[in-house]
Amino acid sequence: MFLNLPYVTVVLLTCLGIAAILFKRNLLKILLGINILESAVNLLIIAIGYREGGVAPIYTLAPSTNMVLPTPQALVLTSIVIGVATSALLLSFSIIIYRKYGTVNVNLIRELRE
Amino acid sequence: MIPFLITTGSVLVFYLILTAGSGTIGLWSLSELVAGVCASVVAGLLTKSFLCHKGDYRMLNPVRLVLAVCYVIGPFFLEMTKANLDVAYRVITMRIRPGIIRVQSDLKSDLGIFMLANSITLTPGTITVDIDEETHDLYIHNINVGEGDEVRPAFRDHELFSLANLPAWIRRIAE
Amino acid sequence: MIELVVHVLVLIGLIISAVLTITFKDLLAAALASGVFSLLISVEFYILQAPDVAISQAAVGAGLTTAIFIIAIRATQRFEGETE
Amino acid sequence: MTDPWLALPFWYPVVAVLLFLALLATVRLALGPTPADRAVAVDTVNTLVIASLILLSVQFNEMIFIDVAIVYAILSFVSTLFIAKYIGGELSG
Amino acid sequence: MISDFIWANSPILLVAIPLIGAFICPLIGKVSTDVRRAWVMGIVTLTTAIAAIVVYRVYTEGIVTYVFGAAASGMTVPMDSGGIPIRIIFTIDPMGALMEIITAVVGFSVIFYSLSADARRSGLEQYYTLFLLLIASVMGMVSTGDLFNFFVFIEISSMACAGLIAYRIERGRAVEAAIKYFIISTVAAIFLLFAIAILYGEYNALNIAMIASRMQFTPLDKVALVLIVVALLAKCGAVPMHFWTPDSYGLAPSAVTAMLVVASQASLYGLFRFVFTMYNLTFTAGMMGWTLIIIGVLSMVIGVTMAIPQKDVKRLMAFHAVSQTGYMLLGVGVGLAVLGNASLMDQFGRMAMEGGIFHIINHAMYKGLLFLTAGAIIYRVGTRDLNKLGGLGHQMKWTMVFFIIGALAIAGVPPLNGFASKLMIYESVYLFNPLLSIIAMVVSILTLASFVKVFHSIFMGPQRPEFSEVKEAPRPMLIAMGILAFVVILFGLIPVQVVSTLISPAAHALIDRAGYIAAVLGGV
Amino acid sequence: MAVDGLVLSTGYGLWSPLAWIVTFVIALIACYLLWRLGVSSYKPGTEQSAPYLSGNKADDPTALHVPGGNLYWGFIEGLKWYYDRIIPLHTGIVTDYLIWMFGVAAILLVLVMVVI
Amino acid sequence: MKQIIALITILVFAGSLLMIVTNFQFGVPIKSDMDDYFLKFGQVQTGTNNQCTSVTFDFRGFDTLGESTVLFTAVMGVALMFRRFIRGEDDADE
Amino acid sequence: MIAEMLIVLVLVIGTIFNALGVIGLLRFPDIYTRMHATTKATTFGSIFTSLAVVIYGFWRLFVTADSQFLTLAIHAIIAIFALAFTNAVSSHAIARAAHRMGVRPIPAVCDRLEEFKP
Amino acid sequence: MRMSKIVRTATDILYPFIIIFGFYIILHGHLTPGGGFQGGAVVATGTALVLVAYSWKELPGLVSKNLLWFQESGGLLLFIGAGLAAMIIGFPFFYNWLAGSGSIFGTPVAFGPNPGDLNTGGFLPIMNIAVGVEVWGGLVMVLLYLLSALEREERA
Repeated sequence: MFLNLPYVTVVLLTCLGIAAILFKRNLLKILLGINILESAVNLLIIAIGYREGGVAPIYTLAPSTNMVLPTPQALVLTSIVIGVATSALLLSFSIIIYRKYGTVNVNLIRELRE
Repeated sequence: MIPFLITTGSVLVFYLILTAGSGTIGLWSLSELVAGVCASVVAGLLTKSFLCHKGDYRMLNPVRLVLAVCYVIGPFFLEMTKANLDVAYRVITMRIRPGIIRVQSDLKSDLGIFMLANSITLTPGTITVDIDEETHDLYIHNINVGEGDEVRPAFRDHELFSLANLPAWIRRIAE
Repeated sequence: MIELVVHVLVLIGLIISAVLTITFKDLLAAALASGVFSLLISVEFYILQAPDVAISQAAVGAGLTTAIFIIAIRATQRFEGETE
Repeated sequence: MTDPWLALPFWYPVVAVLLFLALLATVRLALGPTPADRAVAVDTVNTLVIASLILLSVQFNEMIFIDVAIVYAILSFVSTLFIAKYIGGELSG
Repeated sequence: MISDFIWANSPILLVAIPLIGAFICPLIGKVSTDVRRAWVMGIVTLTTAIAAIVVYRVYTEGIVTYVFGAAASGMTVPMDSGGIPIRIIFTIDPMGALMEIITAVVGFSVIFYSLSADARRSGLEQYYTLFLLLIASVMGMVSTGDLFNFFVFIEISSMACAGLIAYRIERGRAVEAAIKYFIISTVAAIFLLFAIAILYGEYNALNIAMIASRMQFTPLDKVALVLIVVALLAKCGAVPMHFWTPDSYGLAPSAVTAMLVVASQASLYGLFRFVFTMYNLTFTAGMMGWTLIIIGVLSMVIGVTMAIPQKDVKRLMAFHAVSQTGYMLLGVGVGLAVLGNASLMDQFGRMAMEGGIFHIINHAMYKGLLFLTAGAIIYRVGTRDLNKLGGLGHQMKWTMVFFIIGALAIAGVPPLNGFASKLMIYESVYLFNPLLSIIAMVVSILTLASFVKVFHSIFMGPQRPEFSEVKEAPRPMLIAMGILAFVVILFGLIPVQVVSTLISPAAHALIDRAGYIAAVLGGV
Repeated sequence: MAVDGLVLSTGYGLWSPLAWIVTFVIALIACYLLWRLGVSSYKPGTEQSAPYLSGNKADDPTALHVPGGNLYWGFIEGLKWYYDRIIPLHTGIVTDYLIWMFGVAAILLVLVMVVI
Repeated sequence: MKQIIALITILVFAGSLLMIVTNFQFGVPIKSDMDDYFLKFGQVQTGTNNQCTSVTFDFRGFDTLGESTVLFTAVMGVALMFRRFIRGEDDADE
Repeated sequence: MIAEMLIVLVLVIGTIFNALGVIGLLRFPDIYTRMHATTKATTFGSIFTSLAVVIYGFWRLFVTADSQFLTLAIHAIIAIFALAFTNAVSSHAIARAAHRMGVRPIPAVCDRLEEFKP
Repeated sequence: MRMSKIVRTATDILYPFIIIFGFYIILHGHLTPGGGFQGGAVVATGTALVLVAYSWKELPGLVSKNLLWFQESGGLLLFIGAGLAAMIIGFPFFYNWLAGSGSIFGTPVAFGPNPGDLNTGGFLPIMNIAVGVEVWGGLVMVLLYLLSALEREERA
């Protein structure tokens, strides 16, 4: 019914996220790219667990046989928490980097090379 | 102590409203009531310095609460409807003459000025932009300043409302 | 049919906001667009019958990540910078 | 599933219209000359999406889904305040 | 009673005890510094003891499984589920047990070391908390039998590592190293999550044994395989993705660096586990084997050649770590490449795998030892530039002895442990392809050459006037180094016993996919 | 025989730590014996211990130390063509590192999909 | 040069991930035996209506412990970043 | 039937006002006037669409006496309050921030706040 | 710096209700959508509201770092302790030893949208509370540390 539109979206979002990671030069922008990539994976997992015409796996009414799968939701919950933890840590690193280097441009943060 | 009791009580009421229709004791089940009391005590302990910030308990008066409800569904809603018709008119015709004007109010309490500011924001043609912390003068963006009004240094608050005297209502509720 | 329309609208919104997030030079605007992105992905989870995940994503994406990100922008710099 | 009320055709179209309006509001998000304009656009999108979430919960016949809308209504307020505090230049120690 | 309890629950206690230690650590630090030290030391000792119990259990009972939340810990498959495992299962086979030994030994000595090395710093409560979390996560990574759980643990380990690398934030470069490491490991973790999503979507299972038993080798599985391999190669620092290694190994505190080596080895363990157990004999085995071999050879050559011109002692050692990772990949890659061919496998494949796996444990030991000696030198002298160092052999005699042991071991000089594993790799790889073996030997010679350089620059030469005040390293540091040096010498002197008791079962456990599946799913 | 347990046999070669230790001990004994053969007329602190440089005065000892950076100068110079290529790869830019990572993944994907 | 490589990489990724689109069908999980077990027995075994919670906290509870630990780790990392230095803690190194 | 009519009516009103708000957001010249459109019209419209849910909930509660519809109605009311409350305050915050940032009302006839805070 | 008086008054009014709403989501985690993390994030966002409306330095003794540390560790210890308790009474780690036991949180659950059967779910409510407390402490602490970084930025 919905065709495979969510999967197509996942592919597009993945490409956008990778593009942000590879082409952008700003640490915070790279972080946004990582966020988009993570959201794409989350969407993929949730879309895998969807059943046509299913209802949420919560027994609010009489027991229904057609429920969407609960495991992907549990996985995505974990993954979202990991995402926010990652963002927080990466942002605090960026702040310290800015304090030390005066920039968040990755082309200029290269004291460690060779 | 009194702030704690007030906070706990209002929070408990909110919790009970949220879980209404869950069981057999009135509208609630026993575990729901127990959990509600526990949660509201914790929340009251943590937030007692906020809800009753100024040590002013006049909102405990039931008359004022009833008046507040009447105010929201009565004159306020009326003004809001008028405001939206006004916005619709301006969106379609683009006939605007905006400006930031100063409004003087003799409301003294924080809650009163808060209600007045929100009423102004949601009612015809006006948005609260800034507030003078000491004198409680409001600076208001008016979408259609009347001809000649731009030279007036200040307005009175009730001049902004045409259908009902909202500042008077607010004074009755919050002062 | 009509649910397909709703679904497609949300997905288009996702793509648009992702593109906006990436292309804005102003990081504040990028943060705003990222907020819209996480809101829309939360709506998508909602439509796919995952309310727990939707609440989670809304709480994290709308409230906290935006807040943390804005604090980080305040502590660093707002514009992305054209120079290599 | 045999609930006749579910067959009523008016929830989904309204949701579709609201989401379409939200997409229109992202135009202002893309154009907006100042960050404040963008913040207003985001606020509009938030409001519209909250309204559609409330309608969708009725459509899905899952009454408790409405919690999501309440959570979002409260939390978007916080992020808006952060943005306002930042662009007002008040976000400091 | 209590012994039964510990015996039965040892797999989870291995993870739970460091976790509890970490959770209490920030609170207990408010009491007093000495209490915190005693607490951390006690937790690590306890973890080591539990690890010994688990290892003993694995080598006597075979594969140990532990099911979380089932009515009985051995009930991997519930009665009514139709033969599918539904809960998270810890599956510890000899390979995992081997990694646990490494983690426990290195973790113990490293904590002992850092108790004296970092005593005068701020932020120690977070430091020790992150350290305990790192130990717990590495233990979890090598014990778990569940894909998603592995992902969670790898995230914990990369976050803890990033925090620890950036520990000395007053140097901006440490934070730079940390952010590079963290970005790369986050992207690697996203790859892993992608692969998990694909595998879950296809087989509706997250248990490794379950996926292995259902594996059908569709094109999607290939995509998942590539994503997993690249992610874990990046995490373990193989060559085209090795750039984070010298930065973070070089800038982290030395104790942390020794533990980072172990964390990288745990990712390597994950790679071997997924490739061998989940994708065992697919049509990609040969290609994957050759991929690992090529990446391994590249790692060896580029790592050692990049190490030679370095002037920073820890950065040099970090490049050697890349190079040594190449040996492991080479050994195990050869085993993977001939996995389908029983006669070749008997002839040299098994030997190559044993060599590679033996090298893992050896590398963790001597590289840890070398980093600790480097840390001791930096602690006493205050510089890490090889051009400025010199003549320290007069004052730091014990450090010099330990450094010699480590350097000879990494260069593969008999009778130390590096020689034994390298000999196994040379001999078996020579039968597979002589060229690879010759490259490996040349790399070994270059390793020796570059460590001669380090040794000369640090310890040789006349005593320098600016270092005349330098004293020997503090005693806890020496004891920590002594533990690792003892293991290095021991493994060098009795390689046969080590190989037959520890390494050979581990290699067998990697190859024996059916046994792993049967241990979880019950005889298939 | 107990020694069998200590021999690491790889099929083509073997490594016996015990034999090695025996050799080592023998070498030590030989060294000791050679040392004993020496004449004990050495007195530290006199000109006997000073290095003899064709009668010239010795340099300051600290200046004699070769710093680590100069040790393999010849090797690096000989492999200059190689190092000129390999060192610039370590650019220090995290995006380049990510490009390497994604590139390896892409190459492997193409290999897995197309070749096999 | 780097841009071109990155572009090719993205294209290869897109091509490979399109395989997901062709192999999975949206709305029809290929297999669902594990989740069917959760839906069938979860309410009885754990006494919850919300099966998502029962999976998160009971069947896969250890993951949730790991998840909380991730957050704890991140907080520790942030606290380490913005800690206050003690006096005289200059880095002797370098 | 009456309830259905009422719900449809309320929904249509709400949708129209939402649309007007968004059009105003797109058409108006500067931020303050845009904020007039969005704050008033979208809040009002969203209140009306949610009011449809409230009516639905109470009507179904009346018909079926199932307590879950009471939950629905109450939660919808709470959502409405949260929406109106937060929208008003956040639009004030944005307007204040915009003025502090230096955005002036472009076609304005007067700006008293400018005089207050130079 | 503080925000304007209107925002502050709104915060004062809204804050207790956000907190109780977060508690509602935490406590009903096993019956309705929500749970420990979601509720904890809501409560943490409520505290973030206070942090943004007032200056974080002038908070009247509410947001103390010691309390937050204690919340963080205590929540996690409660979580892992609930698992270890199962081990002590002879079951594997994380065995749901309260489900169906008839004691607290041990009654069987009924179908329904909001049935008020809080007394169900075994140790899941305990875990929800533990995770909620931990997430609250953790997220607020992240915000506090970042804000204090801002302050240091200005002094430097």
